[in-house]
Amino acid sequence: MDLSLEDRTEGDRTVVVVGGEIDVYTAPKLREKLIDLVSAGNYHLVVDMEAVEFLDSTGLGVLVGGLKRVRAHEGSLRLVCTQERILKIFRITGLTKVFPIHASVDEAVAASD
Amino acid sequence: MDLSLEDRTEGDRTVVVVGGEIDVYTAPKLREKLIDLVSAGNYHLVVDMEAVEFLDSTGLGVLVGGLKRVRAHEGSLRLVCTQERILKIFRITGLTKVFPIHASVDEAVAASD
Amino acid sequence: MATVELQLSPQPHHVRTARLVGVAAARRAGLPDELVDELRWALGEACSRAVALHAAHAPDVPVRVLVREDSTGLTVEVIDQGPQGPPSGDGDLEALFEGDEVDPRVSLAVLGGLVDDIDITATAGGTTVRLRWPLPPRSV
Amino acid sequence: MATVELQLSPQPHHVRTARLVGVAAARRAGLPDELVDELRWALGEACSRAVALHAAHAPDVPVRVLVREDSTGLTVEVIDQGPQGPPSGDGDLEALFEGDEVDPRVSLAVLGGLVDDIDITATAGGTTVRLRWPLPPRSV
Ligand SMILES: Nc1ncnc2c1ncn2[C@@H]1O[C@H](COP(=O)(O)OP(=O)(O)O)[C@@H](O)[C@H]1O
Ligand SMILES: Nc1ncnc2c1ncn2[C@@H]1O[C@H](COP(=O)(O)OP(=O)(O)O)[C@@H](O)[C@H]1O
Repeated sequence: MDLSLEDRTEGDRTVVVVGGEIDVYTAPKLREKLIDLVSAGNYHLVVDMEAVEFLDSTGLGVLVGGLKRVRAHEGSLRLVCTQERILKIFRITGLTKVFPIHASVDEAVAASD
Repeated sequence: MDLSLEDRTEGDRTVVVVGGEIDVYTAPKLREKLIDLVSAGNYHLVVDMEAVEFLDSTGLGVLVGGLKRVRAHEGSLRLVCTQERILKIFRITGLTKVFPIHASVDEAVAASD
Repeated sequence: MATVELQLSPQPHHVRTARLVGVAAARRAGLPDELVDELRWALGEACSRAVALHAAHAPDVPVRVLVREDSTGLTVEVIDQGPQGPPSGDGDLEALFEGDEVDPRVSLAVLGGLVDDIDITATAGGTTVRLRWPLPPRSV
Repeated sequence: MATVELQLSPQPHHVRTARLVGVAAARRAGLPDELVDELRWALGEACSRAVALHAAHAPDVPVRVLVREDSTGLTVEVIDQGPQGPPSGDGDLEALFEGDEVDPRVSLAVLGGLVDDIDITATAGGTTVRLRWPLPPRSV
């Protein structure tokens, strides 16, 4: 029900596994996590959204904010998502054109920038 | 979370096992069950409250109503309860003087009227 | 100051919604588990009483439930517009169980026994049951 | 007619309370699971938007959430007293993500995409988002 956040390194990518609900209440935690990772020099992020059960526009804003931060360092932010409802939200908001979206973490990690 | 009701016969007693929440929403189901049992000739009831997670005054009213019904047939209604919160409610309302309360179904079934 | 107000049409199932909201607020406020359970029980009893009174006497008027968290603690108010019965008294409670309907005074007696900090006051057109729990100091 | 009204002070955690109440009402009303989830999602989005607007512009005014069940279906209204932005439009949505704050229009776009039966109207001092779902016929 709450937000869970875990991260690990795969090659030169940092995979952030997000679970639970990203809403106006929990989004600040995700924002902080992304800021911390970028501050620590992780500029190539893969955000795994497969265990996300809720995502509102505040959450979208945090993801866009993360993207801007890695881009400032020539980095990348890729999403892993196959959930139809979430894909729909990215589509509605035009963000499918902004984020590379992958069907698995392996695919995202293997993708070249 | 909801109310569960099961009954079985032990000798000349009918044991009703109640679980979940007895509130203004579910109490009518318990009332109906007690009425059905009495209508079918079960005048010696043992109501096992050990799995009850909530009981409000509507529920108390239904138990008192059941007691009146079995008494009209020279019957009995015994309660099985060791939960402190529920015992407290019976004490506050003076109902410990009205219902025989037992620590186990065996004890209640063995009790003589 | 975090407040939630619920206005519930007097249907029995809404008593569960009120419990649900009360429990969520209490947990979030950091009330210890045992007291969360006490709150759930007392809020449920107070709402049962209010919903039953409204259903009988003011079916079109919502029952109001207020949950307020401030530095001094957690306050729950259940505000009804039902007839104001005589105070609970500690007379012959058994006599209050007449027919299948429970006298609302039983409810007030139960509440008084469950919660230490309780206020029952006559308010405009009805009764307000106010329940309070202190909150443990927080590190926020 | 079963109605619940919630009045929430504009704190982020109240958005969860609203989802909780909405989901409980939807389940009880017999909305199919898939639509319960749609309601949870849309109600959450609408409340996020309203709470953020109030927190910025009307911190002392509660956000109102209405859940009404009648023979025609389940209606959810989220009523805010925030500034009325221009309608969502389908222009350059990407430009709406400026800084870390999300333009409330993103929220309306998401809502429009999630729910078929949606009405967004300017009301006294703010905006009302009305969402509706038909209910399957019941045997009650
Ligand atoms: N879906 C629901 N709809 C209405 N009320 C509910 C629902 N789920 C739980 N409740 C009520 O909320 C109260 C707290 O529930 P509890 O079981 O403690 O919550 P949880 O299981 O989420 O920890 C209970 O009195 C219960 O009746
Ligand atoms: N204790 C709680 N406090 C606040 N919100 C909650 C709580 N439990 C669940 N929710 C919210 O209610 C919504 C529905 O929860 P859900 O997980 O579907 O309920 P359940 O697990 O009881 O079936 C979710 O969006 C969740 O954030």
